[in-house]
Amino acid sequence: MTAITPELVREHGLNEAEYAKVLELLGREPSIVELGIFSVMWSEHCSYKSTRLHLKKLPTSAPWVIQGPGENAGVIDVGDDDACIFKMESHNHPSFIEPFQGAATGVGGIMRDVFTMGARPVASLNALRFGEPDNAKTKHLVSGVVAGIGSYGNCMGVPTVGGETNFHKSYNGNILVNAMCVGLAKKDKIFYSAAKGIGNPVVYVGSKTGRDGIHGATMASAEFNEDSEEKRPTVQVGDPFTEKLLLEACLELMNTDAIIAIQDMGAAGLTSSSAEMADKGGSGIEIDLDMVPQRETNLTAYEMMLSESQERMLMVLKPGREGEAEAIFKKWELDFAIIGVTTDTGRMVVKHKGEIVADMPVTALSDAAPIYNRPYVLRSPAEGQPEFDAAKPAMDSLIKLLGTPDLCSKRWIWEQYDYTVMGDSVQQPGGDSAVVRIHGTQKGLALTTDVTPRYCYADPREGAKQAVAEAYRNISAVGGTPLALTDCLNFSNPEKPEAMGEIVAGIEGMGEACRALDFPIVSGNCSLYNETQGTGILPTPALGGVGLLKDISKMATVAFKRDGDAIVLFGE
Amino acid sequence: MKARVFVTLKNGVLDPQGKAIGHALNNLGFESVGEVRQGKLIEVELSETDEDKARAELKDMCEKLLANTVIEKYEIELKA
Amino acid sequence: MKARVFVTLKNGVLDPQGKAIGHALNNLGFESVGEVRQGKLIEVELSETDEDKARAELKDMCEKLLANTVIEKYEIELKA
Amino acid sequence: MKSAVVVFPASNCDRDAAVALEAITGTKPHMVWHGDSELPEVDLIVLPGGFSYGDYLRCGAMAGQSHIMRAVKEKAEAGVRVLGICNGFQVLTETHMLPGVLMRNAGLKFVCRPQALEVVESQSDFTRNYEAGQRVVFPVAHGEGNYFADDETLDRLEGEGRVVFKYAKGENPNGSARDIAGILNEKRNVLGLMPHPERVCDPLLGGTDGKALFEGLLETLA
Ligand SMILES: Nc1ncnc2c1ncn2[C@@H]1O[C@H](COP(=O)(O)OP(=O)(O)O)[C@@H](O)[C@H]1O
Repeated sequence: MTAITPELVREHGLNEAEYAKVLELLGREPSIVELGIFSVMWSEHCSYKSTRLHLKKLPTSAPWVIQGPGENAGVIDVGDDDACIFKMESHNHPSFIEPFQGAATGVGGIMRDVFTMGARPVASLNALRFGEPDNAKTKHLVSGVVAGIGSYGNCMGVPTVGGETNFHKSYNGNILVNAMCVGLAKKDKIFYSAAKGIGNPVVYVGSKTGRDGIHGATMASAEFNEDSEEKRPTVQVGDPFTEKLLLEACLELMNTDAIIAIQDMGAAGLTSSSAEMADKGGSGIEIDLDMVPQRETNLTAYEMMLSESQERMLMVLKPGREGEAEAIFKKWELDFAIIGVTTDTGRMVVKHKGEIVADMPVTALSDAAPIYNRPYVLRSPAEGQPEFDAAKPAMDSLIKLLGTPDLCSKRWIWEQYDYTVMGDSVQQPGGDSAVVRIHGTQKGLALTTDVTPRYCYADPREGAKQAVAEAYRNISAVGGTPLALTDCLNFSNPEKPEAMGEIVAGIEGMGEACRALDFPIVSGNCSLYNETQGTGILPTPALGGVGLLKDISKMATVAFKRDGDAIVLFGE
Repeated sequence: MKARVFVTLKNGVLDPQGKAIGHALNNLGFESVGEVRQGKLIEVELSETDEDKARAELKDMCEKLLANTVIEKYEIELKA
Repeated sequence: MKARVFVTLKNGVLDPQGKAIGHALNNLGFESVGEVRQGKLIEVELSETDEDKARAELKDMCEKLLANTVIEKYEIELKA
Repeated sequence: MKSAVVVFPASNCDRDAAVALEAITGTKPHMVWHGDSELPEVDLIVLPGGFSYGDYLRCGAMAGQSHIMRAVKEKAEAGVRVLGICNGFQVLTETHMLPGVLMRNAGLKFVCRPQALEVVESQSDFTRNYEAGQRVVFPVAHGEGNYFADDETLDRLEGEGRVVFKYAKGENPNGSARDIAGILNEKRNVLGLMPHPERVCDPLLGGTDGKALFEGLLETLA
């Protein structure tokens, strides 16, 4: 038994009050595995402890919203039997350390979120923020990130149809890589993650588990690591080939009615997927780690529960349907293992080598997770002078503007992405929104990502409103009806009142604009602590918007069509 | 002087390429094949003639460019 | 038994990747770097214990899959 | 005209090819799994684009070893038309059904763009509905389309009228030898090309220049 010292607790990111709560919930000292589980489930990333209170201020419903935030992705009704499933997610830190693999696995993760709900991914977008172009690292980061996104998306055969790219010194040491995936499913064929029922088999599919990306505490890691000569990497290598097989196998199984619940293993893989599925199903879950397919020898229970190996899924099947499901995964040459069962105990029980290594109430990981109302100060809009001089000839300013990295052509980026695969990209990169035809129909989805961090820096509230409005306009400009948004809230350290103020103002501003436009937020994620050496990034609440064109033959594009056509400017 | 630099994934890091190659070799009937790992082989011609200096320089190249030591390790082999 | 297979481009076949690496190294200030070529290193674990048999098998793997002999050559290194 | 589209693990233009074939020929193609060892009786076999086996090791290398490719080879020898697009072209060179290899793009980057081509040769079942010298635009989307063969092979290909498509002068996207975009085998029943004709069969997708290829096949094989 590993002794749980205060130091170990701190290294797991739990403060004193949080650890006291753990002791109270368990009624005893946790095992090291349990400590690891609490550590990830109560992390900012999984629990949204700094933002949960404020996220409630966002509008999330509308008559066309089928599923708002809370599932793997949001779902909206796009007419007839069609549902559109989409989400955006950040992969900032890994992409800074290893731009190619970090960005690639970011794309892989968001695609799993979408196809785990039964959708075939039909489009990807990416919102990127880099440091100054002449910063020594920027070039390497840009080319690595773009190549990584391309490599994963292209191999998956999902067109990458749009995005945005900005450069600013505040991202020199902390780039932002936000990937959005959009999928389509039939309305009556949407899959959720609630592990309902008792005695149903819990099934693991996809790749084997290895020692990938186990953050946790350095000390605990050292103790549990066999080969200490190599520091354990915290960046995963993506395997788009396996993910493509996983996509096809999942969709094939979803054509049957064998699945009760399904969830991808994202951050904190087995831990968060099993805990969240049990929580949503109001059930308990028991898993036996000896059954988990393993890539390496001597994996400990701690490592298996915290591993972030990619390209894995957890499902609950109807009893008796295991054989049918297994045959499909075998055909696609993927691992398939029954690793547990749903129970009525309301507890999450983890066994390893015949011993119980964790046994805790499921609600301890969800409802009981900490929520903070962190102190914040709302600052007044930044003072400053515009850089351009109105007295100068307009042409000079225009030429200067066109030469800025934010406004220059992004063709160099999108030409590295296959934006024509799947044969439905009816409006390709370069316009206000991308338009992807709903396969086999005359309908199209208008897709865009937007936020202008400079505005958000000048005034977090107005900047966030502007981002919502811009997404709305970009969709309208191609002839789409704006329907819903996903978001990726990239901010700095919530423990600093100034930064927390940016978060609060940003969320409130977004909420206000969304309500005014009837443009709800149906999914999203928060990425906090984006700072280097005490300096935060510009507040960057990135938005991904989805709209519908009922008839793509009426689509508008940016290109001027004919000599002699009138040019009209409208709006204020 | 000529050098060979081998850049491979660290132990424990998933190697999708190696995995797929191993699979394919098994399917081709090479049953004695176990784990396969794929890495890079970089051959470098150096005008430097001092072996120690060359080795130090190559190490520097690996750290700066040839390998990303977050996930990769490297090995240097010199031939006179 | 463990084997290393080196797959490299034949002489005369252009290697843009190697060239790009060489360029990047020069730009980083490694002036003594001349030509750079990039190839593949494939590490194979074999249950075969007879060295001659293993070598023959590896040769077969190279011809069938590991190298495309139109542009690539290969070299096999065995470690007991 | 009956056709088949072979599906390898991580093929991803199989649907695109099937949609184009059905739209033009009026018949749904058979989708054939890579692990099968037999092909249905068809007039045309399509090896679609994608990243078979993740493009690991070398593009098309592992797909080239699949069961179904033995059957494809036999059919090709018996005269059945075979069309390899993008990854399909790579598979055809890896199985030596077409000479040469497709190497990494000279620019080292994946490139996706509408690409101007010159139809060099209209004397084939695949290009009979084009005119020699005609300029067409097909999208390219590949990371390894840089065609390479020794000079002797290149001379032979050109001399025998087997270079069917070339990238338009000055617009070579990948460093391909002699701007080669697509070639025929000796018997002229197997075509491999990097650009995607199946992605330009619908006016909404930026053109219909690819239609003539499938229509030509339909006229030959109907
Ligand atoms: N990272 C990226 N990935 C894909 N497409 C991008 C990316 N960055 C920019 N684009 C595309 O380039 C075009 C111009 O982008 P942007 O300058 O943001 O346009 P706008 O200012 O009109 O919104 C858009 O079509 C956009 O989708």
